[in-house]
Parts: sequence; structure tokens; C-alpha cells
Amino acid sequence: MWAFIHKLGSPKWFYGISAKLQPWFWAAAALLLITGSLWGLAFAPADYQQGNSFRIIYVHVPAAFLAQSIFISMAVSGLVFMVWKIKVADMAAAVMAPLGAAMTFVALFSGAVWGVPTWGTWWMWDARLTSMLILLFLYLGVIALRGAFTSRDSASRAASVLAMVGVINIPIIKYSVDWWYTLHQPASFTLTSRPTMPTEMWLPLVIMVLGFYSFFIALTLMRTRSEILRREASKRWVQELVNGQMMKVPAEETR
Amino acid sequence: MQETGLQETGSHSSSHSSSSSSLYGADATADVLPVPLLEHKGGLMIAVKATLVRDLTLLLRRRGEVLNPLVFFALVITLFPIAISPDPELLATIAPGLLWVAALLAALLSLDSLFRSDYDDGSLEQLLLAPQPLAALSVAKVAVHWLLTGLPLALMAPLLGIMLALPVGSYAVLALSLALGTASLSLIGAIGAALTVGLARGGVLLSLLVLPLYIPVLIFGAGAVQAAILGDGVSAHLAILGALLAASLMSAPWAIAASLRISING
Amino acid sequence: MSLCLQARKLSCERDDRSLFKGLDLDIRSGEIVRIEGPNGSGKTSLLKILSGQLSDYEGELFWNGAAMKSVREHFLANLLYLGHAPGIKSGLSPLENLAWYQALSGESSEGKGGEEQRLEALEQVGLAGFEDIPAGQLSAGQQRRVALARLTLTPRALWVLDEPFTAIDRHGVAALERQLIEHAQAGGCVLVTTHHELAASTPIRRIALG
Amino acid sequence: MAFASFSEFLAMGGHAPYVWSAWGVTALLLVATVWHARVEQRQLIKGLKRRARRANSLKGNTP
Repeated sequence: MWAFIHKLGSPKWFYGISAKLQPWFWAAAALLLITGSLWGLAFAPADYQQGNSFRIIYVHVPAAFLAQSIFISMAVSGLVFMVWKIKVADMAAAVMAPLGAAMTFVALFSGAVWGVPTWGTWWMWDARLTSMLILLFLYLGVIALRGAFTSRDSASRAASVLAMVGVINIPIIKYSVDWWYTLHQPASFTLTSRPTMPTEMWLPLVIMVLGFYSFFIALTLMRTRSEILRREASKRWVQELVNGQMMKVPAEETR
Repeated sequence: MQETGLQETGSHSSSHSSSSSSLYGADATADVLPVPLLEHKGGLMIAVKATLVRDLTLLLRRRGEVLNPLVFFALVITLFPIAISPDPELLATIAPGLLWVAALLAALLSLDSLFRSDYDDGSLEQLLLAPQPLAALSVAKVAVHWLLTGLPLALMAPLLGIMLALPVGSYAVLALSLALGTASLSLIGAIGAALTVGLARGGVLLSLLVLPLYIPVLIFGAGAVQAAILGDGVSAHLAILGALLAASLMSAPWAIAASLRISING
Repeated sequence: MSLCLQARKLSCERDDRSLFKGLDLDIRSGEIVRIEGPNGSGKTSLLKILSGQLSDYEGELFWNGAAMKSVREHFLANLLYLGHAPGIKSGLSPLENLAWYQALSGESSEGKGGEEQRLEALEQVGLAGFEDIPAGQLSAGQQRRVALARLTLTPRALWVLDEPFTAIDRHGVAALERQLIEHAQAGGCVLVTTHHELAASTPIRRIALG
Repeated sequence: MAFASFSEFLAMGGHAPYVWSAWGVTALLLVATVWHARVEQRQLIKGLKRRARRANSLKGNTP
């Protein structure tokens, strides 16, 4: 167990294994996203109430899911980094944060755009949108805190603690925002909650969600590899790797 | 094994004394030290009390700093009727929210200095090296912050409520919800203050980190006052505020301690 | 052997810059150990690691033969650390400052006994007559002396002193040097960094960094 | 197929601006993150190679 954890923690080992895993996730992401998009945009039936604007659900919901999942993965990585001092976990957490913020932005933007045909306004203090907005601020806080330290070791620890504090608070925030919303807007109609969704509507949604997750994993692997190279540039194995590559034709680094 | 920084290491003394006395007991008879090795005596309450007294004394000697958040609170509340409308009916509807938001910002204002001077003059290092759980000592510091910021704000709020034409009958709830809520705010905010204490310009960053985490307290605090105005039961709101306080009391001290350790290493 | 602090294979890396590597240290009763090295060689970091503030290290620390983590509280109860900053609150008087330090280790600072001890400690560092003046009005050297009063006020076996001679006049330096030697002779031990040249007669062990 | 013709597909039953802008921004952001990650990786490797070449020429054994 211990040996495994520490092996997992070795940047060199991670660099090797991620190279093997990465293509599969990119392929899965491309396949799922293309299938899901075609299906959701062209083949899924229009909603009887919202018409074709309903198709925004296929980007809004996956982005919202992913935004929350990334924050949780960031906190878990932070915990792993703090408890076992596994640096790769912190590198992954560092590269996840901007993608998470981007996903939160996508969820917010698509929600706002969706609001125009549905509510007739760009912004409604809808429970989901409000929670997303708060999540965006949490992301910005983590990114800003990491950037504010001059010592990278301290930055990593501080960002880890903040991510963990944030993740404990997310359910509390979500619950209180939901509660606040129902208190102020009783019986109003939310974007995505509907009693029954026919299979040909939710199946593409599932495919899109899976596609977004694959994309997230693939991108995180790729950027973590870059981050490993950046932080371990002075380590022997990186220099050997670079030297080995220069011997060959200046072939491009595989992704 | 190294410390992880997240865990508060020093568990309490009594568990140690038995194991360590067997370690050193034999030596003590062999050569008696003029400088004896001390067993950790505990005395956590003494240390906590001394820290409370110290911080209270320090702040009370600089009364201006204690008054600033209160003046800020009153000023912000004065701005709203000027900016919106002096119409009492309109003000009454938005008063709970205004009072809560202004009090929250006022409490945030003094948060940056919570650990700052200790960090600058080196007493924070000494606090970390005290043979006492850091979490408990930091709670003492947070308690002083609440006593001199949150509590006065809560006591002052009814006065400003009158100025905003807050309906009668909600004043007690306003003060109570603020007193309960600002305690949670101080605890949560202290995490942010501990994380940013090592940074030269941590003030703005601190509000960015802390304000999103304040939202649940704000919702239930302002909700309590609103419920009191509408004549609904307020016990649910106050119970939730109490639950939030209990939750932050249990978890925030550890986060504060871990953050302080990180900042001191910066 | 009544007191020993050991480090095994101690390495410290800060932001990928290796400060020291594979350091083995044994600090025992009756020793004055001086950590030497140029600026930025990690003296302060080493002191912070050895005093249990910095967890950013690889290797192991032992306190009297037991792993540091398991006896941390006992270790801290016997440690007196003075850092770059004196740790003196400018808003409090020297007496009040010292009272907090006394209480921090769990000793009751109240009552006549505590007060007398504090007065005595202040007198020893030459601050008689300054007991009740806010520390902010004292000079940098006098504030240092308030911090140094802790050496007599709260007796601890292990002293970790980071540049203790800063801002102190010649007379004070000699007194402090004498105090360090007496402490070592009494079976305590002192770990110190300083740019100040200690008197040649001082029995010290040097550890060079960098 | 939910649409009779391609132009109907583009029109999205009158909701074209909303559907296409939401999807467009999402696609744009996904593509941009991938592009950014690639650029980052390439520049990093270029920098590492430059560094290695400098180190090698210092040692006097240019590959």
C-alpha cells in the first residue's frame, strides 16, 4: 500500500504512466463529445415547453457538474498532498483550478443565455446560477491565493487548505442558497428540473457529461505533465529525458 | 514521520507524561541536572486565559481600532437612505439585509489585523512553539476579535435599525442573530486571515477568500430578521445560526492552526 | 545523557533549492553549538526545523531517542526559541509581555511569586526601572533584552537562539555570552547562529552549512 | 432527426442566437484550453532543450 502510494507520488513514474493513459482519454473525449453534440443538437426532440432553447442543457449541465467535481478533486488532491506530501497531487490541483473556473464560467454563461428565452431576462437569481456564481468566486480565491505567495511550497499548502475549507462549505452554501431561493421565489420554474425526461433527451446528456469528464481527465493529465517538467526541470531524469529526445530527430513531444 | 501541518500534533499532556517518564526516569537519578527537563504540565486554561487577557489589553489600549468598525457600520448605514430614498416603507423592507451586509463588512474590516501584528513582531512564532494546542490558543484570539467587533456591532445594530425604520419587534432578533452570526464570521474569517498573514498586501485577497464562505451565515442571519418582521417563527433560523456556529467552532480552529503554520513558514 | 536532540539524514529543500542535504546532528547536554554559514545557507531554516516550526524537511528528528512527532509536547516544554523578531508586543509593558510568556507554558503567572520572578528577570537584563513602560517606547536593544529575560524567567534545557546578539551593546553581549556558558555548564544546551565573534575561551562546537 | 432541413437546424426554431452562442462559447473555451495546454507544453520542452544544449556545450560534448 505504502509503496504503491509513493510510487504514485513519484513525478517520474506519473510522467510515464500518464503518457500511456492520455491518448485514451483524448480519444474518448473526442468521440463522446462529437456524438453527444450531434445527438443533442440535431436528433434529440425539442422540448414541448421551451422548444429548441432546451438544447442548451447539453452544455449547461455537464459544465455545472464538472465545475463542482473539479473543486472536489482539487480538495482531494490538496488533502493527498498535505497528508502524504505527494507533490504530483499538488501539481494536478494547480492545473485543475483554471479549468474549473472556466467550466463554472461556461455554466454561468449558458445559464444566462438560456434565461433569455425562458425567463425573458439575462440574469435570474436562480438557485443553481447563484451557487455557480459563488463557486466561481471560490475558484478565483484559490487561484489568487496560490498566485499571491512568493514561495511555491507555501502557495501549495495554502491553496490546499483553502480548497479543503471550500469543499466543506460548498454543500452548506448550496443548501442555504436553495433554501433562500425557495423562500423568495415559491413555485417558480427552474431551468433543468423536470419530472420526466424521455430517453432520447437524457441519453445524449449522459454522453455529454461523460465526454466532459474525459476531457477534464485528459487535459489534467496533459497539463500535469507540463507542470512536472516545469517543477522538476533541474532533476536528473528530466535532463536525461530531454537529452534522449535531442539525440533523436527533434521529434515533437508526444502528447 | 514528518508533520503534515494539517494535524494538530500536541495532544494533551496527560497521555505523554506516562510514556516519557519511563524514558527519562532512569537518567534522573544518574545525574541530576541543574536545568531539569520539564514534564509538560498542561495548563492549557492558563495559557488560553493569558492570551485572552493579553489581546484584550492590547486592543483596549488602542480604542480607536475597536471603534473603527462601529463607525464604519454607522456610516455605511447612513449612506443607503441617501443613495436610495428616505421613504421609511422602502427602507423597512430592505433594512434586514442592509444591516446584515453592513455589519458583515464591518467585521471583515478588522479581520486583517487579527494575526498581523503578532506575525510582524514575532509573537506568532512563539505562539506556535508554546507547548499548547495551537488551535485552542487561536480560538482565544478569535474570541477577542468577536468580543470587540462582533458583539459591539450586534449591540449597536438595533440603534441603526431605528434609523432604517425597522419594524418594532424585530430588534431583539436582529441583535441576537448578529451576535450569533458574527461569531461564526470571526471563526471563518480567521482562516482567511491566517492564510494571508504572511502576505504583504493580504487585505483585499482576504475579502475575496472569505466573503463567499460568509454567504450561509448571511442568508440565515438576514432571514431571521425578515422572519421576525413577517411574524414568522424565528427559532428555526436562530437554530441554524447556532448550528453553523457549532460547526465552525469544531472545524475552523484546526484550519486556522494549519494555516498559521503555513504562513509562518512562508 | 540527559538531553539530546538528534537529526538523521536531514535535508531541506525550499522551492527546489536544496539548502542542505543528509545532515546528521547530535546535540547533547552541556554543549554550545553554533551553526555557521554565509547568508542564505539555511541557518534560520535549520533552526526552525530543529525547533519544530518548519515541517518542510526530509529525514528524521529525535528528542531523547524518541521520534520527535511522538514527544513533541515534551520537546516544546523544554525549548526556548528566540527568533529574528523579539516577540515583544509594543503595546504591553515588559512585565505584561513576560507574564504572557510565563502563562503560555502553563505556569501560573499570577500571585506574588510570578511577579517577583519577572521583576528579577528584568533586573538581570538591566531593565530595572523600565518594568511598566510600554515596550514600544524602549529601544530595539532594550526590547531584545526583554526577550532575553525569558532565558532566566522560564528555565528551559534547550535554547535555540537565532542571532541573539543583534542590537545589544557590548556590555550586554558579554553578559549574554556568560549566560550561555553557564547554561551549558549547568547541563543545558544552546543552539545558536550569530555573526558575532564569540570570545575565544567559549567552548563551542561549530557546524558549517553551505 | 428533429429538423426537416439544414436551415431549420440552423434556425433552431427561432432560438438560434441563444443555442448557438451557448454552444459556441463552450466549444471555444474547450478548444482554447487545449490549445493553451499544447502551447504551454511545447514552449516548456523548447526551453528545456535550450537549457540542455547550453549545459552540454559547457561540458564540451555537443550531441
